[in-house]
Formats: sequence, C-alpha cells, structure tokens
Amino acid sequence: MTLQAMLIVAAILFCIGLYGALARRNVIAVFMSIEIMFNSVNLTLVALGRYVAPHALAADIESALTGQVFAVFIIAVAAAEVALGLGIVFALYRNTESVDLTEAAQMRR
Amino acid sequence: MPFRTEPMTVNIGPQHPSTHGVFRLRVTFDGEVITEVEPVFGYLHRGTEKLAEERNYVQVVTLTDRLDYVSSMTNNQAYCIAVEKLLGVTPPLRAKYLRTLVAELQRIASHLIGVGFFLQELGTFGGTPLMYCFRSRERILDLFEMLCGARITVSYLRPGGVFSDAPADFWPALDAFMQVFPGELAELEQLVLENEILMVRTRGVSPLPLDVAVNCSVSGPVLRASGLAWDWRKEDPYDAYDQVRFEVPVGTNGDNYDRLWVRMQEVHQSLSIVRQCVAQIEPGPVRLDLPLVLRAEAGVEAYGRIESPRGELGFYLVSDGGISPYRCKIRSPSLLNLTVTEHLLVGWKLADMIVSLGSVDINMGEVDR
Amino acid sequence: MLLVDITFWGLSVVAIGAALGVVLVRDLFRAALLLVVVFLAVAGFFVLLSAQFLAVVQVLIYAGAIAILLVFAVMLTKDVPHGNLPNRLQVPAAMVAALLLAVLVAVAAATQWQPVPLAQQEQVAVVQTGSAGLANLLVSDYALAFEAVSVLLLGAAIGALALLRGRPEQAP
Amino acid sequence: MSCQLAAGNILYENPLLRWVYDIAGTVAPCWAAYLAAGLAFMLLLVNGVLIGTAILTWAERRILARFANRIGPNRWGPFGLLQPLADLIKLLTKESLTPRSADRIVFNLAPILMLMPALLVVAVVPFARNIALADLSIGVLYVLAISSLTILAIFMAGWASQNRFALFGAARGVAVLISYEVPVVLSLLGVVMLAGSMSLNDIVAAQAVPFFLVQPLAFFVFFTGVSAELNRTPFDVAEGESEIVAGYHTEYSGIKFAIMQAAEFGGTITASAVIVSLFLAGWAGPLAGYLGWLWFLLKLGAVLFVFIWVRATFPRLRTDQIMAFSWKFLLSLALINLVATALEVYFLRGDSRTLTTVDLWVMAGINLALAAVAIGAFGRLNRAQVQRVRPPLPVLAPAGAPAGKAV
Repeated sequence: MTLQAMLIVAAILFCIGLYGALARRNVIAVFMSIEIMFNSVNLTLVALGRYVAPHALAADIESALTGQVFAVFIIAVAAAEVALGLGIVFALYRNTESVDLTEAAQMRR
Repeated sequence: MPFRTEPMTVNIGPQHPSTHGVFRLRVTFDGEVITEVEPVFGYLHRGTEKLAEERNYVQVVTLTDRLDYVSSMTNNQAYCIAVEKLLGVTPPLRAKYLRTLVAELQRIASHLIGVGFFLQELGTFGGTPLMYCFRSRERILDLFEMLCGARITVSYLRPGGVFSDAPADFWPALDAFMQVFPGELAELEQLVLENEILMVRTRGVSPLPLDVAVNCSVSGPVLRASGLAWDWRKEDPYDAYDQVRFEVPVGTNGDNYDRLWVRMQEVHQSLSIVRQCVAQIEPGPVRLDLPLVLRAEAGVEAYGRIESPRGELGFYLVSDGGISPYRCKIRSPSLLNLTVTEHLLVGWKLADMIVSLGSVDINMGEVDR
Repeated sequence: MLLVDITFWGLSVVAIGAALGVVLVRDLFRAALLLVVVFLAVAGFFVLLSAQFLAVVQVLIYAGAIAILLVFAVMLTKDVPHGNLPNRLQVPAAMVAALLLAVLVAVAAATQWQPVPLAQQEQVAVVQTGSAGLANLLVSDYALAFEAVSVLLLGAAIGALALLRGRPEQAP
Repeated sequence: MSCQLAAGNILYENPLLRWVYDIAGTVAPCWAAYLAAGLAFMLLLVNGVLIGTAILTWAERRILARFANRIGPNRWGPFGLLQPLADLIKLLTKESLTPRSADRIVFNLAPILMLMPALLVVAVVPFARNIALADLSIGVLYVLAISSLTILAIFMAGWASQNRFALFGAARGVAVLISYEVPVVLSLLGVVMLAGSMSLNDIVAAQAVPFFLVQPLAFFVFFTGVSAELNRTPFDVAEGESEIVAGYHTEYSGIKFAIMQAAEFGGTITASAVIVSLFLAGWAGPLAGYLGWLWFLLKLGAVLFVFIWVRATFPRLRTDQIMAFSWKFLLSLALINLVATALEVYFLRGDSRTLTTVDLWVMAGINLALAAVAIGAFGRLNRAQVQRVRPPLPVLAPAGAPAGKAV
C-alpha cells in the first residue's frame, strides 16, 4: 500500500461519484453519488496526512493530524448537508410528487 | 397534511395472533393510522340456528355450548330460559340458585379470559398476567368438571332445571376456591391496574360515546363502560337474581381502561353473588319432571334473554307444535358489539386497534354461530 | 507488510465495485445498500491509514445515520426496483468523469510527495492512532471551526425541521 | 522460528493470545502466528456468544415460566437444558422458505448482517483482567458504531420480505433505534468523562466505585435505551407479536429464523456485557486476578435477569409513546447528567487532574440525589395524562358466609 495507490483509489471513487451525480435522474441517487465523492475526498485527506509531512511537523508533532481534522469537519458538514438536502428532497416531493430531477426542472414555475 | 402518502390496505387476519379466532379486518392505513376498517367474518359459521331446527329441545343445549365457547354455562342458561318461557314452566328454586351460581362462576372465568387476552394484546408477551388469569380460570373449570364431567362444553343446564344436583364434594371445593381466589385476583389487580404503561396505553384510547353505543345496540360491559347502568340481571331479573344484591359497575369515558375496569369490578360482584347463592341455597329438587321429548304448543313464540359476560344474549324460539323449534334466532352480543368497530378504530393507530378489539372481547364462535 | 497489502487491495476492489454498483444498479434500495458497503470499505481504509477514530466515526455517521436517512428517502421513489434511471447526460458525464480521472491519476503519479522523515515516523504513528491529539486540536487550534460546525449542524437541524413542517392547510 | 512480540502490542498484553502466538510461532511464520492467535480468540468469542445465546433462550423461557406460574421447558436434559439444542435441530431441518416476491439476495443477507454487530461488539469487552480481543482506545465509540449497524439489517429484512407486517416492523424498528441512539450516546459521555478514556479496559479500571452508583442517571438512560435498541419489552414494537405478527422477521423461517433469534439474544448478551463493563465494574471483585471471569459472568447474569424480569412484567408501549419517552424524558435526563458530570469532574478533580475514590463517592452522593429529583420531576411532567386509579366498587354481600351449608 503506497500513497499513490491510495490516491488513485480515491480518485476512481471520486470519478464514479461524479459520473453518478451527473448522469442519474433520481435525486436520491444523485445524493448517494455525492456521498461517494465526499468519502473519496476524506480518504485523500487522511492518506495525505498519513504519508506526507507538513512543513510544521518538525516543530509541532500534532500537525500530522491536520488531515484527520479536516476529515472530521467534512463528515460533520456532510451530516448537515444530508439532513438539509433530504429536507429539500421531501419538500420537492411534496410539491411535485416525484423525485425525478428532470421533471423537477420542467415543473419550475 | 400536504404530505400525500399512499394508503396501504392490510388484511389483519384471518390468520393473525390477536383476532380472537378466525376474524378478519380489512384495514386501510395512512402510515400507522387507521383511515378505514371493514370487519369480515363468517369463517367459523356452523349453521347453529339451522341445526337447532333439526334437533329436539333438549339436544339443542349441546349446540349452545359451542356458541361462545368460553362461557357455555350462560349460553345454556339463555336457551333454557327461552324454552321454559315457551313451555310456560318455572324451574325449582334450588335449580335457580344453582344456575345463578354457575352462571356467575362462568362470568368470572369468561372475564378472566377477556382480561387476560386484553393484557396479552397490550404486549405482556411474557404471558404473566394471562397465566395469572388462567390459573384462576382452571380452578373454576375444575369445579365445572365436578358438576357435569366437562370443563368447556358443559351442557349442565336443562330446560326446567339443571342436569343433576351438585355432588357432595362440590361445596367444600367451591369453598376452597372462594378462599384462594380473592388473593389471586388481588395479585392480578396489583400487577395490572396501577401499571403506568397500561394507563397510558388505555386511558382515553378509543372512547365509545354513550349515544353511539346505544344506537348501535351495544350491550354488556362495553355499554356499561360508556356510562349506562344497563344490566338484564337488574332490569329483568331471571333465575335467582332477584334474591341477591349486587352493584352494576359503570364507566365514565367508555375508553379501553373503563372496559377493563368494568370487567375487573364485575368479577368482584360475581364473587359476591356466588357467596350469597351459597349462603341462601336450600335443599330441594333441581329439575322439573318434564317428558324426555318436549313439545310446545303450535304458534307459540318466546324470547329468553340473559346478561351473558359479553352482553345481552337472547334466544328467540318459535314452535310449530313439533319436537324441535320451528325457528331459532340467536341474538349474540359479540356480533352486535362489533357494529361499533369503526367508531372504535378509525383514527387510532395499529397498536391501539388490536387493544381496542381486545377490549370489546368478542368471541368468534358467537359472532359467526 | 503482506497482510496490509492484501487488505488494501481487497478493500479497493470492494469499494470500487460497490461504488460502481451504486451508480449503475437499477434497484434503488440495493444501490443504497451498496452505498453502505462503500462507506464500510472507506472505514476499512481509515483503519489501514491508522485513523481509528475516523473509521469509527465513519461507521457511526455514514453507515449508521446517513445511509438510514437515504434508505428512508428511497421510499419516496415510486417504483424502487427500477427507480435508478440514467438521464440523457450519460455519455458526456462518463467523458467528464474519465477525463478528470486521467488528470487526477497523472497528478498523483507525477507529483514528488514529501514523505515523513524516518526519525519521526514512529511518533507520527502514535499521534495519529490515538484520539487524544485529535481532541486537543479540535478544541484548541480549530476551536473556531469546531464552533462554526456546531452552529451549522444546529442550523441544518432547524432548517430541515422548518422545511418538513407541514404548512397550515389552505382553505379550498 | 521464534517470534517476539513488541511490548505495547495488543497481543502482548493478553496472556491467552500470547500463549497461542508463542505456540503457533514455533511452526509458522510470524504473521501467520499473529493471525492464528487472533483467529483462535475470535473463535472462542463467537462460540462463547452463540452458546451463551442458547443458554439465554433456555434461561429466559424457564424464568418467564416461573414468573407466570408455569414450569417451562423441562423435557430435554436436566431442567430442560438441552431444549435449545432440540430447537436448533428443529429449525435446521425445517424448509428455509424465501417468499417469491421477496428480494432474494437482500432477504438472505439480512439475518447474517443482523448477527454481525452482536458478535463484533464482544471484541472490545474485557472479560477478565487483560482478556479482550482488542483494547481499542475508542472502545465505547466502537460499540456504539457497530451496534448502529443493526438498524440497517432490520430495515433490509423488513423491506426485502415484501410483507406489510414486516414493513411496519422495519419502519417502527428504525424509528425507535434512531431515537434511542441520541440519549444512549449522551449518557455514555458522562462515563467517558469520569474514566478519562474511551477504552473499556480503562473504564473498568477506573471504577473504584461502580459507575452505576456514580452515574445513576446514565445507567438508567443507558439501560432503558439499550432495551429499546434490543427490541425488548416494553419497547418491542418492531416485532410486537400481538400487533404485527412478528414484525420484520415475519417471513423468516428455518435456519434464517434461527440466526435472527441468535442475533437478538446474542445482542442482549453483548449489550449486557457492555453494561457490566461500563457500569458494574466489569471483572472487578475480590480475587479479581484469578476470578475476574467469574465476577464478570455473575454480573452478566444479574443484568440479564433484570432484562427478563422487565419482560415478564410490563405491557408494550405504543410507537409514538416510545418516541416521546426518548425525546422528552431520556434525552433530558442524559443532558442533565452530562452537564452535572462535567461540572463535578471540573470542580472535584482539582490540580491533580485525577479523580480519587473519595471524589467518586462524593459524586455518587450528589448524583444519586440528582437522579431521584430529576426522574421524579420529569416523570411528573410526563405523567400529566395518567390519572389516579379508580377506587373499586363496594361489595354488598356480607363476606365470609359459610359455604357448604346446603349439601
């Protein structure tokens, strides 16, 4: 397991998520794809934090945790995003009785 | 709510743990809330009324055992009273007392089943309260076995009296039961009546307004829980009920708790009636000397009714002068108590539905006949 | 380390396969379940990267909470077994994704990453495995961000409630 | 080959694992020995939980029967002890049905996924001094994370069955589990604060005074929340037998049903093990060095008995009442406990940054009083709808009339 391998796996996951987010019709499927992208970003951050030395490392050993701290924040923000996003999806469903994104665009008033 | 959900139709029963036999409810749910309910019954239909037209008057007694199979004694009683009215005879006094005594014992047994399964449906799946109830019920069934050799399908009562006098060892056994039972009942009440979870599950749930209950011809504990002291033992005393004193427990809200409470109180009252019967009963004949095959005059009609554990149980008999009834119509309280199903259930949740159904305490043998 | 390598490649196959499943499977419910597999595989990666705390948080938040919310949302879809349809942008989306992948892989492979000095590797591993360092950082250096995130979460909770609260029924 | 473990390795701390490791190390390469030691212990744990499950099913049936004036299973073996075996054989030989309209893969996967958390949680539970598969520094969080996976399995089972009752059960189960996750997590924060560590081993070691005395509110909230998460009475709405037949496992039969049951009872056992470690001082007791496992098992049995006792006594709550209980009652208690513990730890700890036994006793006193007040006050607030019991009617007849007079 090397840094490059880890980064490439994360990149593949990100691109799969990107494809899904662009090419799916169902809002919830798009949501899932976005979650995959979040995860791959987290993976990248933690991998970089694990293998790459920040400039401050020599002075402050805790700076090795910067990647993990960022990942924690991203997870927290993702949780908020899902709560709000699903709230919007429910609101959308209430108005259009559908979770189809293409229909939602057509029914814009 | 602007949030439109898809209604879901579910068949509760005929194969379901809590439908008291083969009963089916077609329920439409919005989430867990009931929006529509349609009782479907007839799965246990055995044509009792038609069969009664093919048997002679005494043989029909065995059919009545199988109506409400948890209170056979009172079924016998209602039928026998109807036949006696048809024939214009009165049973001897000792038979009247014996009938009252066994009817009240049967009421206790039946209410214990009603209460036990009601608690079971509240989810005490460990079965503790149910088994407490069954423990006492078994003692009563043992007493019945001493009287007539059968525990469930007793056929103890006959037109014109009872099948035979109580054996000598019945009275000490009854005495022993009366010593033990109040303690067991207290144990059950302590376990159940002050339980906070039971309170929040039953208080104010599925109330039945009195006008609805009266308009739907509901009777028995369900009617009394809604606030009307209507009891045929008081209104039109039969057998020895004019000789004993008892109170009619009456609820106020008609909710599930009141129905439970009324039943529990009736058990106490029944116990007191049994005591009075034992104290007042005198030796004497227990059966009129009637011919083996009874015949009533042609064209005579009679309606005999009693207060069964579930409500007004009536037998309407028409005679054409033959050896069997020309027509036998049974007014079964369980069936008529089912008419309020919609009032009780719509708007409440699935969990309450099961409990409310249990609080009405229907018996499918009687509903489908 | 042989074990670590085997685990890594195994997890990679699982994660990528499950991710592909999420975007390609027609059955939306199964897609949601595959998404949970992706989450769990990523948690496995975190363990390999000696970020135990993150791995557990990943399971708790993603697999335990977010996935459940998504599964509940799936019920909004009318025909769940065939609910995950592609739209017309399939081919362009695939092209964009492939292009991005190429760029990312090229960058990852071509960059000269500056590794942790050998002398400090032991120390770094200890710090990264324990959760105390992370806790210290969150309430000291990143306290402002931490508070901002709590406010954001509160706002999100209130916002979601406000969105979902039934509006008073308009008289017809 | 001789393999040497570094001090500080998990295996090094654990005599049993070290023994397996040393034996395997003489014949196999070091990494294989490492694997073998881990696998051997896992085998022990998994089978321990499963056998415990079998015993628990027997014990629950016997004890429930005694509560209900019955005898319970008594045919197979002494005191019916082999009854679980008979049940298992019966279930194994039964046809394993899959409904035609069910989602076959998900349907068959759900029981396995349900059993998984129950088995995974035991990994961090210390059964005796230094006997745990993994002494994770984030043990408590691990337990919470793993047990939250049960939600998914329940939903999979309910959804894939294509049965209305199963769907009802799944929806109810998920709603309950999500609601109770919050107070349960909050209640554990107090314990973690006291111990200063999330490792279960450290938490056991920190219990000079058992934490159910120091943290009575947390204990109450955690015990209640866990019984809700385990679908035990009075919170068993997800499989309420009288309402929705069997809830999410209505359609399961044969071996799949057996696995579901094992998961349920195994979950109870592991949850009790966690309760013992967090609140009842785990393996601590007289002669803990030798008899730690015995103390652990005794405490485990006591906790399990309370679970069974509750099951024998209480009726079931309705789903919305369970939600209200969680959000209005347990959450408030958990928050009170959290704030109180934080203040107490801050003021009592002083400069030494550690809590002495005296401090713990002081906290126990304060917290017990606080728990009584808080439970009383919030109970009263939530009890608005519970009215007093109606007094019984007078019985008119003179009691005690001599029977048998009219023979």
